[in-house]
Amino acid sequence: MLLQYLLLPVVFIILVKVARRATRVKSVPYGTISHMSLVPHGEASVSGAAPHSFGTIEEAVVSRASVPDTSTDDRQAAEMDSPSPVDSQTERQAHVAYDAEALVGYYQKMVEIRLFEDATTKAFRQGKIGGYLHVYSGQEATGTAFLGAMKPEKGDVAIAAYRIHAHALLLGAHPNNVMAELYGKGTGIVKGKGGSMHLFHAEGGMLGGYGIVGGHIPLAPGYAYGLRYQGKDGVVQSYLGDGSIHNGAFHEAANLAGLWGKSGMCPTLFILENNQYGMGTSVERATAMTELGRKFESYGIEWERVDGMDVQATLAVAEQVQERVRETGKPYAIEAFGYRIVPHGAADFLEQYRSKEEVAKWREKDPIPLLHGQLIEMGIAEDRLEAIRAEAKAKADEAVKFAEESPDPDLSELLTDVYADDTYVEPAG
Amino acid sequence: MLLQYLLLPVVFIILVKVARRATRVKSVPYGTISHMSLVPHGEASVSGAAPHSFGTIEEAVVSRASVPDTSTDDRQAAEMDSPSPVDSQTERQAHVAYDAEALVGYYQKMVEIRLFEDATTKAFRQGKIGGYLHVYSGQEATGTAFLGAMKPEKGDVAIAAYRIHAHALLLGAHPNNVMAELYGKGTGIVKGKGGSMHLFHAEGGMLGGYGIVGGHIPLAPGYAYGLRYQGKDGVVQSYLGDGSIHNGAFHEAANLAGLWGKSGMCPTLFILENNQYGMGTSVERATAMTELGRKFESYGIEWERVDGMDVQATLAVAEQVQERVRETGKPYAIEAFGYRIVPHGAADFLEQYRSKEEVAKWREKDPIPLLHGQLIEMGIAEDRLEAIRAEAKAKADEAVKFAEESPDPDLSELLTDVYADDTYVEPAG
Amino acid sequence: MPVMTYRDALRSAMAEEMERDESIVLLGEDIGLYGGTHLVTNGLIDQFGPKRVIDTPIAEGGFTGAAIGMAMSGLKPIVEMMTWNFSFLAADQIIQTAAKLHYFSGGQVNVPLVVRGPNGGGVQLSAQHTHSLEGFYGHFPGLKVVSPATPADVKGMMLEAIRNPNPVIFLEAGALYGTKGEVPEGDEVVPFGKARVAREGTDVTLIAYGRQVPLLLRVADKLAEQDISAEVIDLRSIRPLDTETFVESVKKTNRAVVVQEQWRYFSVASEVCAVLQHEAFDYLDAPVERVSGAEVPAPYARNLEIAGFPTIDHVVSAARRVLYLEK
Amino acid sequence: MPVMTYRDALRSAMAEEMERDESIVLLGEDIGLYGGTHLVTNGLIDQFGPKRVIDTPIAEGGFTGAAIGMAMSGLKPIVEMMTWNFSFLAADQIIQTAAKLHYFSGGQVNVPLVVRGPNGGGVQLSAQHTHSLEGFYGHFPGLKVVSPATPADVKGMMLEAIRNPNPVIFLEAGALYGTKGEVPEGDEVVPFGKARVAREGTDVTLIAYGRQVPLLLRVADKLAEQDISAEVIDLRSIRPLDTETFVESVKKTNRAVVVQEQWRYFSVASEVCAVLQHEAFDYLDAPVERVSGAEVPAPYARNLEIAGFPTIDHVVSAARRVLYLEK
Ligand SMILES: Cc1ncc(C[n+]2csc(CCOP(=O)(O)OP(=O)(O)O)c2C)c(N)n1
Ligand SMILES: Cc1ncc(C[n+]2csc(CCOP(=O)(O)OP(=O)(O)O)c2C)c(N)n1
Ligand SMILES: [Mg+2]
Ligand SMILES: [Mg+2]
Repeated sequence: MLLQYLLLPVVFIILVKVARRATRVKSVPYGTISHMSLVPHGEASVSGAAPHSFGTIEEAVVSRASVPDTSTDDRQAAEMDSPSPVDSQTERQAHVAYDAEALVGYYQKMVEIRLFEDATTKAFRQGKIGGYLHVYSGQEATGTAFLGAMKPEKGDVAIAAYRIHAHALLLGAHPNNVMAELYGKGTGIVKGKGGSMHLFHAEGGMLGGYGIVGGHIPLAPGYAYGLRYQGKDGVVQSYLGDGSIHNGAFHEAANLAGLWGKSGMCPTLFILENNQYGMGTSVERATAMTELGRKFESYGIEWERVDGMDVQATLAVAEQVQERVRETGKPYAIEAFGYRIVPHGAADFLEQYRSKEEVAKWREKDPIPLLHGQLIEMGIAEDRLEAIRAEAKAKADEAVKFAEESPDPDLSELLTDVYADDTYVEPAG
Repeated sequence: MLLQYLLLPVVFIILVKVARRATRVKSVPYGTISHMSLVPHGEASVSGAAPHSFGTIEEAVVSRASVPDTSTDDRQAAEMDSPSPVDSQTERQAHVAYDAEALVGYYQKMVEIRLFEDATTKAFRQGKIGGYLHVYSGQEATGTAFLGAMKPEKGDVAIAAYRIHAHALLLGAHPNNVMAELYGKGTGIVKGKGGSMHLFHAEGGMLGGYGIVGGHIPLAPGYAYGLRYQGKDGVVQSYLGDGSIHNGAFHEAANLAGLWGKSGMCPTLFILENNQYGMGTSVERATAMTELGRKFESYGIEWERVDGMDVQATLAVAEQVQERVRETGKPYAIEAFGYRIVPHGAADFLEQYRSKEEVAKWREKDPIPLLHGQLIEMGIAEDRLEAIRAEAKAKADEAVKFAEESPDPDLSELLTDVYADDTYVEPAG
Repeated sequence: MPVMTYRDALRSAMAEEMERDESIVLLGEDIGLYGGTHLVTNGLIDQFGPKRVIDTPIAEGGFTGAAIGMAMSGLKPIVEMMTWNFSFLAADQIIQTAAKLHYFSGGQVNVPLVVRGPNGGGVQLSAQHTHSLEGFYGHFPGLKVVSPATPADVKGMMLEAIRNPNPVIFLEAGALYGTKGEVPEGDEVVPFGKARVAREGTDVTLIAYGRQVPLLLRVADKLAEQDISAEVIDLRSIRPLDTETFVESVKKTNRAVVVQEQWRYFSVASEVCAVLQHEAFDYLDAPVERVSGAEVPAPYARNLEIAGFPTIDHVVSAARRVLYLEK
Repeated sequence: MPVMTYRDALRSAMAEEMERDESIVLLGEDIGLYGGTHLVTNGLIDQFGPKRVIDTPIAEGGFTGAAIGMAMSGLKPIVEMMTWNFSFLAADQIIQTAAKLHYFSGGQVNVPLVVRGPNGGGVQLSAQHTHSLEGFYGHFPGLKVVSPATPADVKGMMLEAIRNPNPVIFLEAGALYGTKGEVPEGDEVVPFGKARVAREGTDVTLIAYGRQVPLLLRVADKLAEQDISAEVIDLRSIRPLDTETFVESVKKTNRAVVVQEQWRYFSVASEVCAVLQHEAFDYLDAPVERVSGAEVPAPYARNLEIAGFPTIDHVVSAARRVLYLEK
């Protein structure tokens, strides 16, 4: 059974490669990140009319090499270019050759997230959202594919850090309640108690929402053990950032996962979102061994790298690895290689730590315009995509309206949910 | 300069290999660990008369494979047998072909430590030593060689965990003061305040002595950075156990070391003493990736494995890697592969977690009888070795006498050394 | 009632409850094959197997975090800190995750977790291995923190701890593992938040928890020889703290001494004094006295260690001070 | 005297001292290229270079431990905790190593280390990012713990912290970074262990530290309107704790209110009450009142957060209670 599973990929990989080459397109430059940026620059008003195209990874690497830039970037480009261990060792199957219609669905999800994030950023600037705000813009291809591969009916869950609005939305949280949470309203998804960093939607398998870098990683192998112990078939997705991998919590958690996985007791899919920065610290200013996915090898965990900017690339592996983990009960790791095209948080305005050029160049790879271009090439009408964007915008607007009109939490809420069993709280004084 | 350094090994390695093959001997079984065990079983009274020999690693592996035993042990044997990465990648030089006279000196050191430990164990059983007591018996080949490679005049220091009596002694602490410390006396090396786990002899470069597993590891890269920052030439040796490597503190420290090493600011020699157990937990019950030295690769740190039971093997690399680290300012790691032939601590009497057979088999490789046999083969008279043992025994006895006769610390010592600048201590109440 | 040691009472609570409830698992270093460093879990791996008695690597933060994940998944994990001294490595998981998860998830997630192990000093383990962390963990809302002193309480409170749907910090008096006492048979839960009057008296109230409770009983004997009748209160539960029991006692005796081996500053004794001056202001005939550990990291030498902890003499003296019998 | 912000005063103390003393280095997350999350270290990397202003990976335990090693080697490292909320990950290094190393090495090793960063809440950072850790760290002998409230103090105490040969926990009032005040020029060290009378008064003593000090000054204004003369004490130093200054004040006013945003149990306010009932027993005309943060993990919503922290009204009320002007 397992063996069969391992052999299948060899057959199907070529199909996918061919399919992807057919959609190969050239890249165009990108400026802003906003609603307007969801189609190529200057194209929004001439929908679908002008010729435009988006680069595949291989092409992007080549064109980048000719642009003088930081060595950083070249090294990382080279890394991205190099085959990931699984590609090179065991060629894999892509279960589904995604057709245009399916991709339109993903486009819709990605646009919804992006426009939601644009709305949160605006509200933060207006002072309507407090605390910290970390948006997911530019990473949609990863979350959309992997969270989409979850089977909540089997008990699958996701545990993530604090850049998680998308995770909540994709797992079925209503945008109104998510926005209301950011506004600190009583209708918020966690009653206004958590804010941007602590979204939970247990019903949909979204189990947080944690603000201490690295702190949430150990929860995943434990939850995964719990599932198998109880005879359940679920898989835990554990999202982590490139910055968190240097934290001891990662090391201890990954080691436990590898160890428990030996007896099939740890169905954990680690999804390392390498957006190349942990706040202002680039990967190579954080570690001497910058091939981050390789760090999983220390724990006996197999891994592979995917292009986190291209939803077809993430889709090509997501469902398969999710099912692999389900079947084996062993951890597996994905390094989704991308870039944080937005500031770290809404308050990171200086960005002294990276060049405007570097950011601009990566914005050219923004996953949403990339997919947009691919869809146009596939013959989807710009009108239809435009309608999707308009609908998504309306949803985001509606969420803002809902949040603004919602009441503050009742003051009595201050003292509830401290303990699970009762409403007893120690008297202050 | 560096290049030259890297090329030299190719020439000399053969000499060493030849020399070691010349001393190849067969193994004999071992029973107890005590003064009597310092020469092969049954040989003490017939000094040098009977034929006896000790196995090299390769032979031991072969003979072990024929004995039915835990798979654990076989796997580890196989690992030990496999060439370490440096051996296979860049053959190395052994600066010194150790002659018999030099080895007699090492024999003396190793015997001194062993008999000191035997005395501490006895005193612990008599209730004269309190707290925890972790002896170094069986690991002498590692400490003796590596600590011997330190150059205190250049500012070299060692930072270790709690199994450290040997480290203090080898770096020049007087056995009397070390024993007095274990007895909790005012003449103790840290005034009776620290006990067995917290020995310090700053003068000799022995900087502790720490009881939280993993907790001391981050100190080393920091100290190393400090040395280079101050333009000093020293090297920091960081000792750690196989159990500690799964702790987050190791991960964070090793990552810092690798990172700072990129600019030559981290002359740290990690010495991982893999004695196959962290208390009752064997390596493969602690991690899925049991080739522990490889874990350093995650941090861009080069490493190699040495036979930690054979002082000729440890000597063959110790000085060279110490100087390599000094020259490059980069961290380097040694996995000294051995076995804890004694209980974890003096209070670990049940040893339910391993078989008597396994222990007995490894005791056959006890580094002191091994060296003893080699020396005899080299023509050193048993009388002379006997005299060394007798002298060492006298030293240990003298240390016990000193400790027993020393006064308790003055009660006023309770309140000193809390702060460095003054004797102010908050009032209790 | 059967007499058993503190250690056996503790083990029997876990074993009995594990038989009743399959969702209970144990995690910790060397709790299985080794038998537990303090033999608290000895034999449980044979009884319940390695899936329920899980030996972990030396990674307190990691396995405590994993236990939180298990708790979220529906299990009831009991984590052993080999000693509480190692829990600083798990402090982030305990304080930042376990304690707050229910709150910041808006009540969506529960963390039915017990973290247990020996606490306190007294056996020459020196600075890094000697801590009494009641105040340290008791500071944080979201946690329940207890510190039982007798075999009966350690059993009854462990039963409560396991059944409690919240994270419980279970601080065992390591030095008392071998002490014996009567333990009610069966399912006798000791609820949290209820102090115990360990001995009745009329002249002075002595207040402590954990290892200092038997000390106070000996002090009470000493004081009785001097015709001083001491009431001894065992707090048992640190969070929630039962203030009523000791306030009532002091309203009767008008005098109090609080004893702890932890350091004085920002401690349990600080809080007890603060409560007493507030709730029994008009009843106090003398300032409340405290006897705490010396304000130094714990020393190794036996004579220094003894000098650094509360002793019978220290407490007798303090009691005599609040009675204005000495200065 | 020049007027500057709390943030600038803090930075200037470090910069001036770094110019005088080459052995000082800074370590922390994003303190260099990024400019410091709260801009406290902004520009220092340009002035002193990356060997002295060291950006670290996100590994609080590791780099705090490394800083201890640096201190042992002869440097004087200043570690930035981006916020003190992350320090639980470094708690083992701070409490088990830094605080105790001098003691358990029998005085052979010193640890001249400063760990600094913003502490306290107030800007909707919710449960995991809102802590006030004076009592938490202040509990441990071997540490010095301070909590300056004004630009002058933050500068003078940072100078003292750097020169102090011990590990210093430097808890900045994050919410006050932008507040301005006069700062003496040059080398004006503010010694540890000395509280400050921030305002003199005769009727009631208000005691706090950090962010609550400006709050108390506003409370005193409010009380003055009601003809109540309040004395305001700024503790500044938590360990050592200057008990004399506030005890003397209470001997004069006979009444006290202690205010803190940290939780009530086992806290600084607990200790202040314990000291007062002991040292000013005969002077107290009313029980000391406390105003602390609500016993809950910090909530995110603005209205809940405000309700959970001490407010002017809370403190005015408490002051009126100790004056028996209200119940
Ligand atoms: C333990 C800890 N240290 C520092 C921080 C502050 N901080 C918040 S996010 C962040 C960067 C994390 O980077 P990464 O893991 O790459 O995630 P990304 O923000 O890129 O999604 C830092 C340092 C924190 N929240 N927790
Ligand atoms: C953080 C921490 N957890 C647990 C312990 C208890 N403990 C002391 S030694 C030890 C085993 C360490 O094993 P290893 O690192 O292999 O060193 P060895 O004893 O073999 O020399 C353990 C678990 C501790 N001291 N610190
Ligand atoms: Mg990142
Ligand atoms: Mg070991």
